[in-house]
Amino acid sequence: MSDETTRTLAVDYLARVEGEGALRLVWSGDELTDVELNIFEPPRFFEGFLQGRSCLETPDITARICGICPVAYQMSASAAVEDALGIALPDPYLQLRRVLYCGEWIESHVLHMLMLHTPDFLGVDDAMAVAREHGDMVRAGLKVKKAGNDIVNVVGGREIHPINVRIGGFYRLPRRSEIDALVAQLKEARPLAEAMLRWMGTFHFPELEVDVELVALKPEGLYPFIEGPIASTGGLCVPVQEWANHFAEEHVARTHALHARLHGEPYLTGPLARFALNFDALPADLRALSAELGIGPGERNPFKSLLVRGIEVLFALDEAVRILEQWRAPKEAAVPVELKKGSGWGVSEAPRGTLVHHYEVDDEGLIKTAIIVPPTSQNQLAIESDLRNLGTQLKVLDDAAATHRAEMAIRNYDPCISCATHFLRFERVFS
Amino acid sequence: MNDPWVPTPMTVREVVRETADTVTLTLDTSASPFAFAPGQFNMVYLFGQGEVPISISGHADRPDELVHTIRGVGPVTRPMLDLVPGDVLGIRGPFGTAWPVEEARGTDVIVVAGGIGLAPLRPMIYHLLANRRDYARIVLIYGARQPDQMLFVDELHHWRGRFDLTVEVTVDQGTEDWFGPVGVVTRSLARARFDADDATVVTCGPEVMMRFVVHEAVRMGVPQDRIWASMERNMKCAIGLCGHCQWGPDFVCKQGPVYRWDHIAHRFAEKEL
Amino acid sequence: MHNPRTILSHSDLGTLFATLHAEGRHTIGPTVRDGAIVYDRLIGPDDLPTGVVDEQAPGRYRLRHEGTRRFSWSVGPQSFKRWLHPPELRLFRATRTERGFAVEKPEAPPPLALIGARACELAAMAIQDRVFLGDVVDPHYASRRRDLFIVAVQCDRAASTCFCPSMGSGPRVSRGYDLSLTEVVDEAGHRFVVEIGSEAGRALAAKLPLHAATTDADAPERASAEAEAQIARRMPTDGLREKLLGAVASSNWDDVASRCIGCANCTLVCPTCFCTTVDDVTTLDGTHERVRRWDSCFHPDFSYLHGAGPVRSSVGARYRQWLTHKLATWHDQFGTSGCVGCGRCVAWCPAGIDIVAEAERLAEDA
Amino acid sequence: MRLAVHKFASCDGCQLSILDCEDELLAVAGAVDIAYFPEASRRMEPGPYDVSLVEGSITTAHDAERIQQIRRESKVVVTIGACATAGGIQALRNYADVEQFTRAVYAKPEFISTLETSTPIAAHIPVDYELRGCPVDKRQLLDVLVASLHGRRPAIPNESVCAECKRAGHVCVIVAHGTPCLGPVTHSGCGGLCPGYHRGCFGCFGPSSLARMEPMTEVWRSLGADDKTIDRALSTFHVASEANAAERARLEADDE
Ligand SMILES: Cc1cc2nc3c(=O)[nH]c(=O)nc-3n(C[C@H](O)[C@H](O)[C@H](O)COP(=O)(O)OP(=O)(O)OC[C@H]3O[C@@H](n4cnc5c(N)ncnc54)[C@H](O)[C@@H]3O)c2cc1C
Ligand code: SF4
Ligand code: SF4
Ligand code: SF4
Repeated sequence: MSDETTRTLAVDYLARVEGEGALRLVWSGDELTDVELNIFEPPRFFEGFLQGRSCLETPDITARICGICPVAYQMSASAAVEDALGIALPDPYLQLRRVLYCGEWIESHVLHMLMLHTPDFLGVDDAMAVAREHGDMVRAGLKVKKAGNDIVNVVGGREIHPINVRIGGFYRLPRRSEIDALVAQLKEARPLAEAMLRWMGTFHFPELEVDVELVALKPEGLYPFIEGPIASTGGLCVPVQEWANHFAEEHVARTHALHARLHGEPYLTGPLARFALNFDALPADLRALSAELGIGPGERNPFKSLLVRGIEVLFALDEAVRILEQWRAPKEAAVPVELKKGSGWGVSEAPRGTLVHHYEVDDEGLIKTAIIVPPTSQNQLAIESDLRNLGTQLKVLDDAAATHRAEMAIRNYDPCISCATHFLRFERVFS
Repeated sequence: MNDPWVPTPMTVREVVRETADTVTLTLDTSASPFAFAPGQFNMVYLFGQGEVPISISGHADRPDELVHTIRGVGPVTRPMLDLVPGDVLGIRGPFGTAWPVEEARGTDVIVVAGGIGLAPLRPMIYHLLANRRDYARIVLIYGARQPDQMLFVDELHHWRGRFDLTVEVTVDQGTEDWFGPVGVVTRSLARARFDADDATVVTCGPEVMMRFVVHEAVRMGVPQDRIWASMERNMKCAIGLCGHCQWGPDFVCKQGPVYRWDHIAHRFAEKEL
Repeated sequence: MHNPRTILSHSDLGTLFATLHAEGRHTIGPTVRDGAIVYDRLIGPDDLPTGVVDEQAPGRYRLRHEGTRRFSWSVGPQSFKRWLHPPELRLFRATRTERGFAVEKPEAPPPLALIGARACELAAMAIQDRVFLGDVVDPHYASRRRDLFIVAVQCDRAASTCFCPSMGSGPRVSRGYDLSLTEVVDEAGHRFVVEIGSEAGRALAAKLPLHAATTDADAPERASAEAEAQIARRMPTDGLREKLLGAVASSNWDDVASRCIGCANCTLVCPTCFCTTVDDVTTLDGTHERVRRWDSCFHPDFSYLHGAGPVRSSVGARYRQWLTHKLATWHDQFGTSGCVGCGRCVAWCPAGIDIVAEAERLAEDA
Repeated sequence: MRLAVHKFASCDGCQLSILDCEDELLAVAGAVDIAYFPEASRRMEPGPYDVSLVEGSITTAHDAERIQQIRRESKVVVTIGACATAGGIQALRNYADVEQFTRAVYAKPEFISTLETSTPIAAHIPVDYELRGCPVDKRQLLDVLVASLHGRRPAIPNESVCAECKRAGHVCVIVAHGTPCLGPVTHSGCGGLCPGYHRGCFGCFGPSSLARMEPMTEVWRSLGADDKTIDRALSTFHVASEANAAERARLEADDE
């Protein structure tokens, strides 16, 4: 312990998260007085330089906000632009976008579960160390991850920053032979994913309870990817176009990023929220498996988001197969797009939570204003709140264990700092 | 079918460090004798690294060994500096044209080399000395950038001691312990005594050097068809299939590297050909 | 060779494929993909283009639907080169042994049948034969070429980019094939006049349901005449080699360089360009592979020399290499022009630079 | 071989490419000592390193110092991706007023160390190899690792995307579809991805050294692209590379 009265825990560089962040916890005596998740990743000003660009460029440009979930950016961006231009995409295109999204969920979730989060539960540094003890599981997980990546490869062209998403549809539709090979690969990955999840179900999960409202998309009878409306455990249910009436981004002086609040309060998005709000939309076998693993719509322990991600991986594998097996290619790869003045909202479920895009475009289709609200900035307050709730647990641990536990709590959210720092307004703090 | 793309493994028997960046490797070819003509080159393959054209620098009448002198300049040649006896290189060859040992019979032979260019000329010198009576005066002019970059120092020393051979060694930049001439090879050439209209000039070195050497030789009265130069071009195959070494109508790997000057004088003058 | 012409009816095309397949061959031929006619592995006649014609101009190529013919188009972006001289090929694989290495050569490819080769394709193959089967035989080309079966097609239509007559390479298919087809569509039906060009062709023909050609017997000549009549483009071949070699210092090279992107497309689509480079790759386990792949004299590293950089560093010099090699120095190397007048380099140059126009201007210059 | 992976301003995509080598990852981890790779491991060992992969561009004063330190600690520095090799899309700020981008009130101005520019790593330190791409091609990335392991020169051919398209058998989208494409002036590495998906290349591997921009602009104009469109095409992930900047300046001068 560093001091009689003050104890500070600091992690200068958070490992196994995407991007650069730091953590600082300060106790005065028994009281946890300061919880700071510092994001020192430099800002990249995306919203700034989107102004004046063609709205048709948004899938390519905004993808570069984040290399972990580029599909999410492409999906929310194209939905927002299509909303602005008054384009209603026919079903086959929407279905194919769902498939693409399945790929990203699988890839991103397995990356997080296996390579970023599992080491915490096993008390080792990284996935390579996990592989030493549990080589079979890691190899199985990598196969599943690859299956996810290959969906994005085939439908999107490449796994990071796909090139095939376009306002109005796609550039090229997948060929039947490509689809068949993919389906076979997904089916092969399915039992591996289940085995991995069951193994993770045996981990020890520390106690913790999320005490903020949960927010996710909640379409009728469908586990959500790109379908609205936005709902919350507090009863909110509004179309995305009304986002600004209920949510607000604010600059909080003490911390260093924009925080989004729902009706003035912190809230949480992501797997736990999706699961809570859409449990009924999951197929029966996955509901049963959830019960076996001891999780259900009432689950609020963020450490168990690991298991929820596992359920979502299985869902995404099955969903991609289901769609691809009955998918019939439309005649053209995209619907016609006409540039005109407008304003539009797009929202989708990134692996880490809801991702909101809003654009105003002029009559040449050039962007006048852009607002992008990524999940990590929405979740930052909730993460800090978790850390505060962990306070008593941490107090009794020694520095190393406490630091580790706190890091682990942050990694529960798979925070994506690259996403969080696209902001226009930003500042940097050295901890 | 014998595959001309596939190298034959050969074992390094001896390694001599010539300078800081140059080694001479002797490969053992006693199992299958290796015949070549002075001036020819091989494609030398270093496992896992790549393959480069390298002239043969040993005796043409010793088929049980194959000698290469290699300057380490890039990713393939630099690791070759670290080879030790027992290591294995892949060899394809020999390729290309040879120095005019027959045509030069009975004439004065002036050998002008710059830098690593002495390596491909050494088999020629060996031949001249082994058949000394077939040739009239023999002059070797060798220029190196600095004294410590000189190849085959002992051998040069030995040759210099012979009465039947004139050796002129010059450096671009002298050092304190250098007592020899300082200056470009053309100056040594201009000073050399030989019978210009019955001489054969052979030269190998950087293109600019060869340009000046030929210019000087012609000025001194050597006929253009008695001057020979060795060219360097990018080569990936050495069998006329990859196209890289094209120089006008020629594949330097086949019609070259050794050329008679009157055949290439006009081409040599063209830029970026 | 006694060469009676016979007829294969359109509905029997499948038998042609089946017969070739029965010999263990892969059938490679034209098919429509991504808005162009490309050569690919074909399962059967359904994969062939149907009722598709092309329109070509410098830097432009479009397909259009018309009629029901299978072969009424001119050459597309690819040539059969990619099947005989593949764009990427493993030369060998080497594994480390105790002190040295052991070499393992690639497997021989399956025998191929090329379907739909036109006169210029055959001429280009004959040129590559000289390159790869000359004093040094490239075993990779040889193994693909040796067992090749060629079903040629008589052109009955030419693109605006074609200039085979001035290169003496077409449009009439006259040699270098096993079977040749001339497509005829009229009130009497859809059929092909078959000519036999080799013993292998005769043997195969014996297995096909052919019947005697009567009125159609001169269809091949008529088709070629029709195609030839459409060809206006002419390469000024008279004394061209000497003229181009004399124009080494012409300012026209700079002029064309100002329009040339330097992208290498002309060389990469040309059916006779043969240049390659090698990549040395090692896998994690230390196995080494030497991979040969198409290269181009337009790439700066093509002429890279240690210490000096590229010999041909300017685009003008690189363009000059391409054009003089094709039309002039090729004669010195292989006793023939390197151009067969297929027009691919004209159509597939994104900047629409036209080898014929450039050659004309340079020839005038000389 | 001790490997380090460092991050500067970027999206993480290029370093993620390492974790995306699912088939090879464990073998790589077995062959290479991954000493510093925060995105993947809590184990963060200090230098020296044999090979440092550097992702991202320099946008803060602190980062400008950090990269010097990395150079000192690393035998070989390989920059990976458009941000590290060319400044990335965030280099758009180099052509705008950063004040305008950052029109916010800062609580602690002394900490606001965002530079006015986003610059490539090579503008700060000597770099041994550059891997282009937004993101890098994972086969090339793997080859750099394997090549370093075996002391071989990585196979990073210097060609245009056209060469890759032609070898892959893709149909040229300019000629056959009239689609504007930057492939002819873009560095190879992606395998001709976009044309293979029927779209024009938008230059995510940046201009190749054989790029001749003027005739490329003429081709785009002939396909109906206006100068604003061309300007935008030249100002994405490689906005700060010399060839693009020069051509944009030329277009602007033409306008006046
Ligand atoms: C006929 C002939 C005989 C020769 N004889 C000898 C001899 O006896 N002794 C001797 O020492 N040398 C000799 N050389 C020269 C020798 O072949 C070269 O020094 C050697 O090829 C260098 O290869 P490298 O791979 O080590 O380095 P580099 O030449 O630096 O690079 C290897 C290859 O990488 C490619 N490359 C492309 N762009 C670049 C770039 N920007 N930077 C680096 N590489 C690039 C080139 O294709 C190059 O061939 C001879 C050359 C020829 C043609
Ligand atoms: S040079 Fe042009 S026209 Fe001649 S064969 Fe080659 S691609 Fe065809
Ligand atoms: S034109 Fe160029 S690429 Fe084609 S064969 Fe000649 S040198 Fe090779
Ligand atoms: S084609 Fe161009 S934009 Fe597309 S991936 Fe390749 S380099 Fe990037």
